[in-house]
Amino acid sequence: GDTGTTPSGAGGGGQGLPPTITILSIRALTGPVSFAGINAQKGIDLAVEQVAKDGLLGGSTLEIETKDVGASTQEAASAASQAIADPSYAAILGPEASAQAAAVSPIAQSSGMPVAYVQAGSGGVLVGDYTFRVTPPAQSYFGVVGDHLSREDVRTASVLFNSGNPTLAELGQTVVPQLGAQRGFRIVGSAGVEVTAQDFTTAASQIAGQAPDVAFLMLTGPQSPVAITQLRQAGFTGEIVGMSAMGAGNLAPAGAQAAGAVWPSNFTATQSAPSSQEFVRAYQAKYGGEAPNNYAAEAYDAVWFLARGIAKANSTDRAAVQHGLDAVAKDGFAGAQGELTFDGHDARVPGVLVRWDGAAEAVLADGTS
Amino acid sequence: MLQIADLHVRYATAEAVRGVDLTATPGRVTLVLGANGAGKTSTLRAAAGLVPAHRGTVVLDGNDVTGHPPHAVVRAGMVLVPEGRRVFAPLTVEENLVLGGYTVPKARSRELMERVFALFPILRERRRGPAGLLSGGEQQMLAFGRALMAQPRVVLLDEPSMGLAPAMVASVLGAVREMADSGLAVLLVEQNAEAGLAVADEVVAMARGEVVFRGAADLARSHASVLRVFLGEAALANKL
Amino acid sequence: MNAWFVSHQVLVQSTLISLLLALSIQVPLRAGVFSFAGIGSYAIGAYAAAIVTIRLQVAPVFAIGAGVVIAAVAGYLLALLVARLSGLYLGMATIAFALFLGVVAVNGGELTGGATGLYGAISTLTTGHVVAITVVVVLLLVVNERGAFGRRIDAVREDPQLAVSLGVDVGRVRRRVFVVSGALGACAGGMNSLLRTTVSPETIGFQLVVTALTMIIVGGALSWAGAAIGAVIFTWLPSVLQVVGDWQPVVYGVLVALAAIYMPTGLLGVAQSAWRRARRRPLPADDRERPDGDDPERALAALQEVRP
Amino acid sequence: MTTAPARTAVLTTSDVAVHFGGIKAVDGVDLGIAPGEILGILGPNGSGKSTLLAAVTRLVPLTRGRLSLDGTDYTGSPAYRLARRGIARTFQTVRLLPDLTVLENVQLGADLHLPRASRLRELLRRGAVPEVAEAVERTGIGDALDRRPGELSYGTARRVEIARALAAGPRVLLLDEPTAGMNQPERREVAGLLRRLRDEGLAQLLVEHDVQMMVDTCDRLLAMNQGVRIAEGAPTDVVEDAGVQSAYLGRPSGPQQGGFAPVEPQQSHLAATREREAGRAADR
Amino acid sequence: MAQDVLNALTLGSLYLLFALGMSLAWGTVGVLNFAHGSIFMFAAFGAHLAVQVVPLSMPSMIALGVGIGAVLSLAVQVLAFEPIQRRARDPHQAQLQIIVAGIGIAGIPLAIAQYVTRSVPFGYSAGTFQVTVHEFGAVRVTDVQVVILVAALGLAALIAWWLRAARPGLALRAIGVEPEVAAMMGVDRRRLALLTMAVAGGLAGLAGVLLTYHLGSIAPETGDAFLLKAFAAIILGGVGSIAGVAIGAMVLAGVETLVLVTTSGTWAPAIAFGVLFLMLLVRPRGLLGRQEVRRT
Ligand SMILES: Nc1ncnc2c1ncn2[C@@H]1O[C@H](COP(=O)(O)OP(=O)(O)OP(=O)(O)O)[C@@H](O)[C@H]1O
Ligand SMILES: Nc1ncnc2c1ncn2[C@@H]1O[C@H](COP(=O)(O)OP(=O)(O)OP(=O)(O)O)[C@@H](O)[C@H]1O
Ligand SMILES: [Mg+2]
Ligand SMILES: [Mg+2]
Repeated sequence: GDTGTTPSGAGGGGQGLPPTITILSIRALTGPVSFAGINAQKGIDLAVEQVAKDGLLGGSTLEIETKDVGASTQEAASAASQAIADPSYAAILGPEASAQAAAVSPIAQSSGMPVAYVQAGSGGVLVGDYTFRVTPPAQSYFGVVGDHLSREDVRTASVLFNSGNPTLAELGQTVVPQLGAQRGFRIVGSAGVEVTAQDFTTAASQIAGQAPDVAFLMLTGPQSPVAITQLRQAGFTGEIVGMSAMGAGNLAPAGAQAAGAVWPSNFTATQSAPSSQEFVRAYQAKYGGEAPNNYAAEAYDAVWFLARGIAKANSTDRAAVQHGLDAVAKDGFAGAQGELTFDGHDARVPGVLVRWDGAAEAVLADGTS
Repeated sequence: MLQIADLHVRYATAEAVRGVDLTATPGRVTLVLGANGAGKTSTLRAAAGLVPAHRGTVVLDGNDVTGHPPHAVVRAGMVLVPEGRRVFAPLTVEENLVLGGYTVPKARSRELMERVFALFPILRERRRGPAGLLSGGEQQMLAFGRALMAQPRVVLLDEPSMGLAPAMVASVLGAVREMADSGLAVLLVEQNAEAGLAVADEVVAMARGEVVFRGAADLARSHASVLRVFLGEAALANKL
Repeated sequence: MNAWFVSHQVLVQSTLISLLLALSIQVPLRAGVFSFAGIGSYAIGAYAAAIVTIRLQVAPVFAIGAGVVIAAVAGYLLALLVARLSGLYLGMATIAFALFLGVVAVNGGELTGGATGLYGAISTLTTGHVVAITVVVVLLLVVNERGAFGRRIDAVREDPQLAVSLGVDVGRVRRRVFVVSGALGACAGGMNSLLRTTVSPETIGFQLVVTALTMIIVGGALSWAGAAIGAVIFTWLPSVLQVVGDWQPVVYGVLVALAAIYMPTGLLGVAQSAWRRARRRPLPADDRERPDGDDPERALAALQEVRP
Repeated sequence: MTTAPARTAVLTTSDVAVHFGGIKAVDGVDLGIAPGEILGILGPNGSGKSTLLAAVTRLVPLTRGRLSLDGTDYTGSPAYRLARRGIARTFQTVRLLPDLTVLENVQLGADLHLPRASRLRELLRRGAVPEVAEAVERTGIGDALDRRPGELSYGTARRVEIARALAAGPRVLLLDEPTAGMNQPERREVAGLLRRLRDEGLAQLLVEHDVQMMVDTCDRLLAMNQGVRIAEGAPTDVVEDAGVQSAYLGRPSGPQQGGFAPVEPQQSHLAATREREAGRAADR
Repeated sequence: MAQDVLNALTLGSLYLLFALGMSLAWGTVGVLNFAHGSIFMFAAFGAHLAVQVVPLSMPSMIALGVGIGAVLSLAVQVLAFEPIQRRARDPHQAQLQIIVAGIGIAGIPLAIAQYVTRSVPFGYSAGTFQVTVHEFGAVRVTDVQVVILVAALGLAALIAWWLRAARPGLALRAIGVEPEVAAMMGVDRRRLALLTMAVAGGLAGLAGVLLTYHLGSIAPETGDAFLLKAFAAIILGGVGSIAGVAIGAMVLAGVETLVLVTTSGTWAPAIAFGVLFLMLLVRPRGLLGRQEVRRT
C-alpha cells in the first residue's frame, strides 16, 4: 500500500534532525518469551539515556516507543504496519521471535522502513537492504567451542536438539556435525525433541549409554537445566556443551548439578572487551548491581546502531536512515557485545565461551583476547 | 404429610400454576387430573424443589421445605417419579435402583431391591444391562421401582402408568394403593383417569394452573361432569 | 484508502482470515461434528500457497486454490476414515491429524523449509481480494444456515437418528462438512501465507485450535455471525488491552472466562434473545386450544360450582 | 387370522427378526398394511413393538427377514431413503429439537419434499408450506408455534411430534404410542384424527396400550409377545383371543412376566377397574 | 532395555498422575477442565515460592502442592463451572462452555507465574530434599521416580475402586448423565462435585510437585504441554474409565519412548499422534470407553 513516505533510493542526508526522533520497539514483554523482552527493554532504556548524554544526535532526543505484542505474529506485523503508516517513526526495533520477525520484514522492506532486529536468528528475516540484525547468529561464533574441544582432546560427541526451533535445529543438525568434521570428533548419537518437550529421561539414558566425551544440548532456556540434571542422573560424566540459551540465569535451578557446562555466547557480563565492560559498569550502576545478560546487551547495541545510523544520515527520512545504517554496518563499532562487525546486514562478534560453575557464569575463553 | 399452599409457578413466558392448594395425607392417594398443560407437572416439580415456587409454601411433615434443593427434599422424605421416565441410560438397571436407594442404609436397600424385582421380574432379568436399552414400558417400571427404593413418606407420581401395558398398569397402580395402605402419602398425577380413580381416595382437578374441583374419589366417580371431562362420553354412558 | 485503514490493514486482514479459520471449525460444529481438521487444512493451505507461489510464481488464485483443493480432498478422505467417531473422540483424532501435519512441516526438508519454514512468498493478493472471498463464503453459509437447509443441519447435530428418519443422509452431511471445513481452513491458511509472505511450523499448532474455539464460543457457536463477532473481538482485543500493560494476559483470560460463563449462547445469542424478548407478545398462561370436541373449559367452569 | 393381501399392501414385512445378543426382541414377524388401513400392534412391555418399528424404518439392522414397500424390496436400502419414499414415524420418546421453535420442528418434517428451488424460495419469503399449516391445524398446536419444546407440557410435545410426521405428507405413518400422556378426551381427538387420515388413504401402523382406543380406531390388530405374533385379525377377535388375554390383558404367564404380587389376576383392564372399585366399596 | 522400560513407566506415570484428576472430573461431573494444567503448574509454583522462604521437606512440599491444587480447583468450580452447569440445558451443552471458560482461566495463573518468574524455570533446590540415584545393575532409578510410580498406580487403583464400589462413586457417574434426576434421588450434587474437583485439583498439585522434583525445574508453560498429552491419554483409554486412562497414559509414554530409542526422535510426536489416530479408528470410543447407549 501507499505509505506516505517514498523509499527513494536517492538518499541524501542533511535535512537536519527534528527535535524528537521516534522509533517503534516491537517487544514481547508478556508471555513465554517475556524474559528476552524484559531484559532487552532494560538495555534499550540504558542506551537511550546514554545516547542523550553523548550528544550524538545534537539537540534531538531519541524516543523509543514500546509495543508489547506477546507471542502473536499478527500483532507484530500489525504494529509494524501501523508504524510504517505513521511518518513520525524513523525506524523499527524489531521483535525477537523469528516468526514475528519474518512477518515484519517483508512489510518493512516493501515500504522502505529500516528495521534493526535482535535475536530473530532464522532465515527469512534479512530480506533486503532495509533489514539489519544486531545479534550474530550462533554458528558464526561457534568456533570458540571448537577450540575448546580440541584442547580437551574430544573424540566422540552426542547431540540432543530441539527440532522445532529453527536456530536450535540448525545448530544440532548442521553446525555441530560440521564442527565435528573440522575438529575431528565423531558424532555417536543425535536425537531431536519436540519444541515443548519436558522430560528428557529417555534421551538422557540414551546418551549415557553412548558414553560420548561430550554431549551437545541445543535446547531452549527452560529445557536446558532439566536435560543437564537428567543427564547427570542417568550417569553421564562427560563434558556438556550448550548454547547461549543456557545463559541469563537459566541454569540456576540445576545449581551444582550443572557445574561445568559450557556454551558459546555473543555476550557475557565478564567478557574482557573494554566496550563490554563499560556497558556492564553503566548497566550495574543503573540497575542496582544486577549483571546484564545477552538480551540486554544486544538491544543496547541495536539502539546505538540505529542512533549512529540516524546521526550519520542527519535526517529521519527512512531512505536516508537506511543509508546511514548501511554505512555504520560497513565500519562496525564497539558495543556491549564487543567489537561488532557486519557481514552484509548481519552482525558478527568474536564470541566467548562461558562456563557455569554451579552458581555463576564465568568466561572460559574470550574471543576478544 | 404434604401440604402445598397457594403455590404459584412462573416461567419466563407463562404462569403455569396459580395458587394451588394440595394436601397429601398418609394412607391416602390423592389423584390429580387435568388436561395437557394444566400445570400438574409444574406443581409436582415445584413441590420437589426442581423449579422455584414463585409464591406459596410446601410443607412436609410440618417442616417448610419451600426453596430447599431437591436432594434435601428427598432426605426429608419426599420422592418424585418424574414425567417421561428419565432413567440413567448408561448405568445398569441395578445401579439405577441402587441410586434410587441412595439415602437408605445399604442392607435395607438390598431388601428393597428384592421387592422391586418381585414386582417387576423383567428388571431382575435385565439388572446387569444398561437401563437405556430397556423398552419404554420397562424403563417406566424402573423409574417407579427407583422411587420405591427411597422408602419415602410422601411420594409424588407423575404419570407412572404412561407407556405401560394394561396388566402392568394394574400392577403399578396396585402397588400405589399398597404404598398408601402401608401409610405413605401419595400424590398421583394420572392421565388414565379411570385407572387412577380406581385407586384414589381423593381427586383434585386442575385447569389453567388452578384447582377447579376437589372432592372424594367416590364423588368424582359419580359426578357426570368430571367423568365427561376426564374419561369421555363413553365412560359416562357406561356409568349412567 | 484513508490513513486509518492503511495502518490497520494487517488487523483487518487478520480478522477476515481468523473468521474463515473459525468458520472451518464452526461449520462442522454446527452439524454436531467435533472436528478440528480445519486447523490441519489451514496448515495445508498455508504451505501449499507458499510452495506454489515461491516455486511457480503463479497468481494467488491458483496458489490458494491448490491448497483448497488438496485440503478439500484430504477432508473427504478423513471423513471416510473417521466416520465411526463422534464427540471429543473425533475432536482428538482431528487434533492428532492437525498436529501430525505440523510435525510433517518441521521434517519436510527443502519442500517445507523445516523448522524455519518458508519465506518470500510474494504475490499480488490484496485486502480487496480477501474481503471479496470472505463475503462470498459468508453468503454461501448464510443460505445454509437458514430455512430448510439450516433446520436439517440442526437435526443432524441434535439428533442424528431423528434426522435420518426425516430423510437426511447424515453420512453425506458429515462428509460435506469435512470438505467445506477443509476448503475454508485452507483458504484462510493460503491467504495468511501470501499476505505475510511467510509460513513457519510455529504458527500452526494447538494454539490455533484454542483461538478458533474461543472465537466461536464467545461469539456464538450456531451461526456464522457468532464466528464473525468472535473473530473481530479476538483480533482487536490485544491492541485494546495494550492499555493494561503487563496485566494484558490476565485481563484477557478473565474476559474469556466471563464470556463463557455468563453468555451460554455467545454474544450473538445474547443479542438475539434480547431481540426476541423485545418482540415477543406476552402469552396467556394457558396454551391450550382444541380443534374440536367438547370444550373442557366450559365443562370445568360448571365444575366450579361443586368446588368445596 | 389373515395377513392383508399382498396385492394391496403398501408396506410388508416377512419373517423380520431383530436380535440383540441373546435378546430376541423381534423374532419373525410378518405383516402388511394397505392404504387406508390402520393396523394396530398390541403387546406387553418389551414384546418388541418399538423394535419392530425401528426395523421397518431401518434404524436397527435386521437379523433376518425382508421388508418391502410398494412391492419393491428395501431391506438393504439406507434409512434416510425411506422418508423420501413416503414413510414417516413418531417415536415412543418425544424427540424434538430443543433450539428450534415448534413451528420449525414441524417444518422439519416437510423440508424433505421441498424441491431445491422452493427451499430457496422459502429462504427468501420465510413462509411455511401448506402441508405444515395443515399439520399444525389438525393437531391443534397453533397456539404454541413460537414456543420452544422445553416450554411445552408433555401432551403438547407429543402433538408436535405427530404434526412433524404429518408434515412430511407420508403414505405410510408409523406411530409409537402417540397418545401417551394424554387423557381420554384428548386421546379420542387424536384417534379421530387418525381415522380421518385413514379415510384419506393413509396407511398407518399404530402402537398403543389403550385397548379401548385400539379397538375403536384400528381396522386390524396384531398382538405380539416376546417378539412373535400371537394373534392377528379383527380388533374384537384379537382382544378376545385367549392367548392375548393371558399374555397382555390378564395375568401374564410367560417366563418374562408373572408374580405381580400386589395385584390380583384380572380379566381386562376395564374389568380390573370395576373389580377394584367394588372391592373398595366393600371395604368401607 | 530395562532402563527404557523403566523410563517409559515413569513418563507414563507422570502423564497418569496429571490425567487422573482431569479424567475423574470429566468422566463424572462432566467438567473437562482445561485449566487443569494451569492449576498443576501453579501448585508447583506456589510450593516453589514457599520453599524460598522456609526450606521444606518433600512430604510437606507435596502436602502444600496438593492443598494449593485443591483450593484452586475448588475456586474454579465455584466461580466458573458451577454457574455454567446451572444455566445449561443439559450436561452436553455445557461442555464447550466449560472448555472455553477453562481456557480463559488457565491464562490467569500462567500469566502471573510468567510475570513473577519472567519465564525463567523454577525448582526446589532450596528445599531439604535432594534426589538420590540408586543403581541396580545397569538400571538407574531415582527415589523420585519410585514415588511417582507408586503414587500414580496406587491412586489410580484407589479411585477406580471407589468409583466402582462406593455409592458416592455411582452417584458421581449419575451426575454426569442426568444431574437433575440424580438430585431427585437425594444426591447432593453440589457437594459431590466440589469434592471431586478438590480431589482432581489435589491430584494436579501432587503431579506438579512430583514433576518438579523429577525434572529439577519446570517453566510456567509446562502445564500446557501436559494438557494435550493428558487429553490424548484420556481419549485413548476411553472417557470415564480410570483403567482406561492408565492404559492410555502408558501406551502414549511407551510409544514416545520407543520412538526416541529407535529413531532420531524428530518424528516422535508425529508417530505418537499417528498411533493415537489409528487406535481411535479401530476403537472409536477409546480402549475401555463405554459404548454409547442409544435406542429408538
Ligand atoms: N420450562 C418451561 N418454560 C415455559 N413454560 C413452561 C415450562 N414448562 C412448562 N411450561 C408451561 O406451563 C404449563 C403447564 O405445564 P405442565 O407441564 O405443568 O402441564 P401438565 O399439566 O403436566 O401437562 P401434561 O399433561 O401435558 O404433562 C404449560 O402451558 C407449559 O407450556
Ligand atoms: N438396542 C437394544 N439392545 C438390547 N436390548 C434391546 C435393545 N432394544 C430393545 N431391546 C430389548 O428388546 C425388547 C423389546 O423392546 P421394545 O422396545 O421393542 O419393546 P416394546 O414392545 O416397544 O415395549 P414397550 O411397550 O414397553 O414400549 C425389550 O426387552 C428391550 O429391553
Ligand atoms: Mg405433565
Ligand atoms: Mg415401545
